[in-house]
Amino acid sequence: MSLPEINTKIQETAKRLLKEGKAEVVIGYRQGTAPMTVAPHFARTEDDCNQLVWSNFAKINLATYLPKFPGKVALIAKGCDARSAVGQVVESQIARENLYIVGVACNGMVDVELIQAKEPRPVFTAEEDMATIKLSGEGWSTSLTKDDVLRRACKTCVCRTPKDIADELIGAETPALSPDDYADLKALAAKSPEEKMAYFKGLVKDCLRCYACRNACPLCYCPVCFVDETRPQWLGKSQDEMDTFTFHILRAFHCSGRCTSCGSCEAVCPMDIKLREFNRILEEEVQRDWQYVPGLNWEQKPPLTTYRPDDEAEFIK
Amino acid sequence: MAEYIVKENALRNFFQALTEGGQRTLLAPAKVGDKLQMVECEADKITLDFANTHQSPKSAFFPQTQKLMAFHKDTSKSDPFVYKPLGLDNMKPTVLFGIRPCDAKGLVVADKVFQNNRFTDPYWKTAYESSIKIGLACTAPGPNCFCTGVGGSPFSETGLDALAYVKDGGLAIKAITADAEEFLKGLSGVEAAEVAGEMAELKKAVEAKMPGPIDMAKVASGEILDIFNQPHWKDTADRCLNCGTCTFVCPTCHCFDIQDEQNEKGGVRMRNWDTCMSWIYTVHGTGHNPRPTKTERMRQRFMHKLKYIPMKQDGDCGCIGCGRCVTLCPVNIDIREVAKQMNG
Amino acid sequence: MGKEDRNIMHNPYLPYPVRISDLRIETEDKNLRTFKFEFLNPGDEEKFAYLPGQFAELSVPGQGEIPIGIASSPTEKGYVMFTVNRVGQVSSYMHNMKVGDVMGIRGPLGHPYPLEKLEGKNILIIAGGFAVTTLRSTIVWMLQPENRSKYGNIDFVYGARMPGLLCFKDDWTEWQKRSDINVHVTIDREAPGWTGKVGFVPTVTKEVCPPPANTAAIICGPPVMIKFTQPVLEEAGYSHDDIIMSLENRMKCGLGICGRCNVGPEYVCKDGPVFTLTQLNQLPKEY
Amino acid sequence: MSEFEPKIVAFFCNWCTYGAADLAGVSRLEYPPNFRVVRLPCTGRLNPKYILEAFKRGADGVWVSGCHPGDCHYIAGNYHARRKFMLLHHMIEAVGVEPGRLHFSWISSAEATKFQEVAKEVVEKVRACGPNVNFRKAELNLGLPEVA
Repeated sequence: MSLPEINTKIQETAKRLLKEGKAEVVIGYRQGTAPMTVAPHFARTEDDCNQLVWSNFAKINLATYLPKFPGKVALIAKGCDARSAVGQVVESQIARENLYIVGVACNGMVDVELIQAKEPRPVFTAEEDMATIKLSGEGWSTSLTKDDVLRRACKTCVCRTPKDIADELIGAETPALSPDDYADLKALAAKSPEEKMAYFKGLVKDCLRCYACRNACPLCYCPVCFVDETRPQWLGKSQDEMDTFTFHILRAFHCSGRCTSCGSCEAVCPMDIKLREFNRILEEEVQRDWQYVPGLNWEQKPPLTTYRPDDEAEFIK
Repeated sequence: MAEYIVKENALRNFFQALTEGGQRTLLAPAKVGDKLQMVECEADKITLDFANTHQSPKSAFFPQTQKLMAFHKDTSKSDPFVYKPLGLDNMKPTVLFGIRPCDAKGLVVADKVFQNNRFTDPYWKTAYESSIKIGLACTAPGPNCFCTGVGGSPFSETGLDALAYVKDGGLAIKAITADAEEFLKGLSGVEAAEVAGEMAELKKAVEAKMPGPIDMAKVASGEILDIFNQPHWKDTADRCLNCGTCTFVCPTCHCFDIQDEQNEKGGVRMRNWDTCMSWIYTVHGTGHNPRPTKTERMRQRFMHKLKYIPMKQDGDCGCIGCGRCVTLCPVNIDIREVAKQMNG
Repeated sequence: MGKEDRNIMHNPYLPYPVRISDLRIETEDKNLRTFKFEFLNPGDEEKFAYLPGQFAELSVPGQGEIPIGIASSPTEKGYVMFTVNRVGQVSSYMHNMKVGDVMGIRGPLGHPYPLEKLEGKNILIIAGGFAVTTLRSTIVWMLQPENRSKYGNIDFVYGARMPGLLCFKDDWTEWQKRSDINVHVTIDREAPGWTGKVGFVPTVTKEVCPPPANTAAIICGPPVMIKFTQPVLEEAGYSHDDIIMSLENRMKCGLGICGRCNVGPEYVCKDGPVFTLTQLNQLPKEY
Repeated sequence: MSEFEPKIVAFFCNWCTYGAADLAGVSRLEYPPNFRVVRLPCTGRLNPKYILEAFKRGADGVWVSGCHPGDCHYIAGNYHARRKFMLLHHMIEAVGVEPGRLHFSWISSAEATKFQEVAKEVVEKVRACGPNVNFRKAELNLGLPEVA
C-alpha cells in the first residue's frame, strides 16, 4: 500500500471505530509543524480523524500513552507499539477490553540523526513515501532510500506486521527481517573488562540526565522512578559519570524481559545516545535463557514475574 | 563603534589571539562527536558554517553541574562544617565566539533572572560579566528559526559585545561595546574596515526571508487566569511526555536543583539543571503537589516563557526563537503553535 | 566587565555558620522541634536583620537546605529561632542534631508581613497548628512597648487538633494574662484537662472576629483551615486587601532564580511568601 | 606493602545464611573478616540497585546469599531472586565489572562449613580482582585549600 492509501485507510478505520463505540479516542500520528516531525494525535471526533497520517518520522511508541488512560482507546500501532500495548495488558496497566489495536504493516521508521549525517544541510521540507525520503533546502534537493536511513532498531524488527496481536490490520504484510544476532555484543563480551566499561561509559558520556528516554518508554510507568526517590536518594543528580552510568544500567535492567526494542528511547534522546545497547544485553540473555520475546502473546507472563524450579543456577555457589 | 574585517587566511591567528595569550578560555562552535556545540576548542576546529549549536551556550555561564561551596569535617582545622564558596576567585574569563544573536538575547533573559530585583547570583554574574561575546549573525537561518517572530533578528546586537558575519570566507566585525572595541583593535589578524552598511543590507535581506512576528498582543494584555484556564492546554498536554528535552536545550531555561553530596572528609553543595517538567520539581514534603499532572507542568513552561517573563521583563519574550525545542521535541509540541493558541 | 566588584559581592547562597544553642521538643507527637541558633561569627546577627514573616534556609552541611519561617522576633536578641516539622531528609536529620552542633542559616528571605501598612489598624491573627511560627514572631514584635502603640486591638485565634499539639505554650499563656491582646486558643475536640475553647478555627474565628472596619487579618495554617476560614472573613465583611496570607511551596534557592516555587509570575520565595487575598485571587492556585 | 584486603558487602537472608554465619562463629570456624553484612528478610527483597550502590560507594565485592531452592521462608522469594540475579550478574559483567566481584550462594543455617568455604572463596576471588577502581563513584573533590 502507498502512503496516501494507508492514510485513507487509517482515517476511515478511526472514524468507524469512534462511530461503533469501540473507542472513545484513536491515538495515531498527524503531520508535524516542522520538517521531519510528526505529532502524536488524539482523535476524538470525525474531524480529528481526518488529520491522522502514517509517517516514517514517528519518534515515539504510542503505547507510552496507554497506562492508566481513561476509557476505550484505539491505537494506530506499528508492530512495536502493538507489542508494548500487549505488554501493558499483561502487566495489568490497561484492560484488554479498553484497548483496540489497529496494526499497520510497518516497514520501519527513519533515524533523523542518520539522515543528517548523510545530509548535513538544513532541511526545509521533507516528502516521504514508503520507500524514499525526499529532502530539500535552500537551493538543493535530494532523495534518500529509506532503507539506508532506517533506525537501528527497525533493522532487526521481529514484528513489522503485528498481524497476530492486532485487532485489525492495515496494509499487506511486510517481509520479515532476520532478527538481531547480537554479533557486536558477542564480540564485545570477549574484550577485557576495562574495554567493555570504557565502551559503555563512553556511550553515555553526553547524557544530560533529562530522562526523556524514561518518559518516552512505554514500560516506564512507575509512579515514582528510582531516580526520583529521595529517601534514600539512590542516584546523585549531578553529571557524575557513575551516577549516570548506574542510571542507564538500572533503566535497562528494569526493562529486561519487557523491552520490545521499539527504539523510542534512542529516538527521543536529545543527545542521540545509543541507549538500546544497554537493553540489548539483557534482551539477548532473556531470549537465550527463557526463550521469551516480549509483547507477542497475551497470556505468557514476563520472565521476571515468574520462575521455574529448574532455572539455570550455575552461577550460584 | 569601530568596524573590522578578518581575512580568511588570518582567521586562525585571530581565533588564537582571542584567548589573550591564554588569559581567556575560548568557547566557539565546533564538532563534538557528531554534534555541533559551543565548546572550548582549538582555533582550527572552529566552524563558521552552521545554523546553530545543538545545545544553547548557557552552560558557558551556568554549567549543568556547578559546585557552589564546600565544607570539611576535620575538627582539628578551622571552621569544620562551615561552607566556603567555590569557584568565585580566579574564575578564568571566557571569550565566546560565534554565539548566535538569538542565544545572546536568551542569555540576557537569563541574566535578568540571575540578577533580579532583589538578589545577584555571584556565580553567574562573575562568569557572564567577565566574558566577551562575539556574535555571529545568521545569513542562512535554519528551518525552525523564528527569532524574528519574537522580537529578535538574525543580526540582533542585544547581549553582544561585537557582531560578526561571514564575509568572503573571513569575518566582518562590528564592535558594539567599548570594551569590545578595546579588546578587538589590537588583536592579530584584525584590520579596520567599514562594514556597517553591508551589515545593515544583509540584515534586511535575511530578515525578509524569515517568519513575521507572532501576534502576542492578547497574551500580553490578557489576565493571567484567563490564559491559564484556556481549554487548549489539555489537548497539547495529551501528547506531552514531560520529558524535559525542551528545558534542557532552551537558552532561557534557568531552573536548577541544589544538592549536597558528602563523604567522611566533607561535602559539597552544588547545583544541577532541573526541569519544570519533572514531578519532583514542585512536590511538597507533605506529598501535596501544586502541579500534579503533566498538563500543569507543560502549561507552566509556556506560561513562564510567554506570559510571566514578559510581565517581569518589560514585555520581552522569554522565548528567543532559536527553534531548538521545536526541532527536538519528540512529540512536536511547537511553541509557535502554543503561542498562537494562547493568543486566542 | 565587572572584575572590580567580584570580591565584595555578597553571596546569597552562602549560609551564615550557626551553632544550635538550644532545642526543645515542641509538641507531644515529637514531630516538632524548636531550635535556637547563635551566630558563630560576630557581626552576622546584624547582617541577618529580619522582620516577622520572613523565612530562612536552614542549611545542614552535607544534607541540604529547608526553607523555614522565622519564629523568633527581631526584638529577641542573641539568637534566632525556628520550629521544624519532621518531614523530609533534612528536617529528619535535624531532629537528631544536638545542642552545640554547627550548621548554617541563609537569609533572611522573602518579604515580612506588611507591618508598616498595618499601623493604625486592629489586627486579627489566625493560626493553625505549627504554622503559628511567623505569627508568634509578629505578636512578640507587636507587643513590644515601642510597637504596641502603633496598632489597635490585637486578637489572636490559635487552634490545633489537641492540646499537646499547640506550640509555644509558654508564650500564649503569658499573653493570656495581658490586657493588650485577646487570645483565643482552641482545640478541635474535647480533651481531658483542657479548659479552654473547643472548636475548629473557622468556627472560633466567626465567634470572636472583630468588625472589619479598620481591621486586617493575617492567616497562616494548613490549607483546609485556610479554605474554611477565608469565607468566614469574607462573610464578616473583610476586604480582600485586608486578608493577608503566607504561602509555601517547594523551594531551593530562595532567591527567585531556581524556578519551582512560582505562583504565576510571582516567586513565593522572592516576591512572597506574604500575599493579600486580592493578589492571590489574580494568580493560579499552584500552591 | 601488605596484601590488598578487599571490602565486601554481604547481603544475607535472615533465615539461612545469616544463621550459618552465626553458627560458623559459635563453632569457632575461622573465616576472613572482610565482610560488612546486611541482613535481609529474604534474597527476594534484594533490589539490584543495592548491589550497584554498594559497588558505587566503593565496595570491592558483593556477596549475596540465601536459602537453597525450595527452602524459602516465603515459598518462592529465592526463585524470583535467582532470575533477577542472573540478569544482573550478566549485565554488570557485560558492561565491564570484572568477573569475580559479584557472588551468589545458597547456604542454609546448618551449613556453617559451607559458609566458611564460600567466605574464603569469595574473599580470594575478590582479592584477585584487586581494588574496585572502575565501578565506583569518584571521590568527592572538596576543592578546599585547608583540607587539600
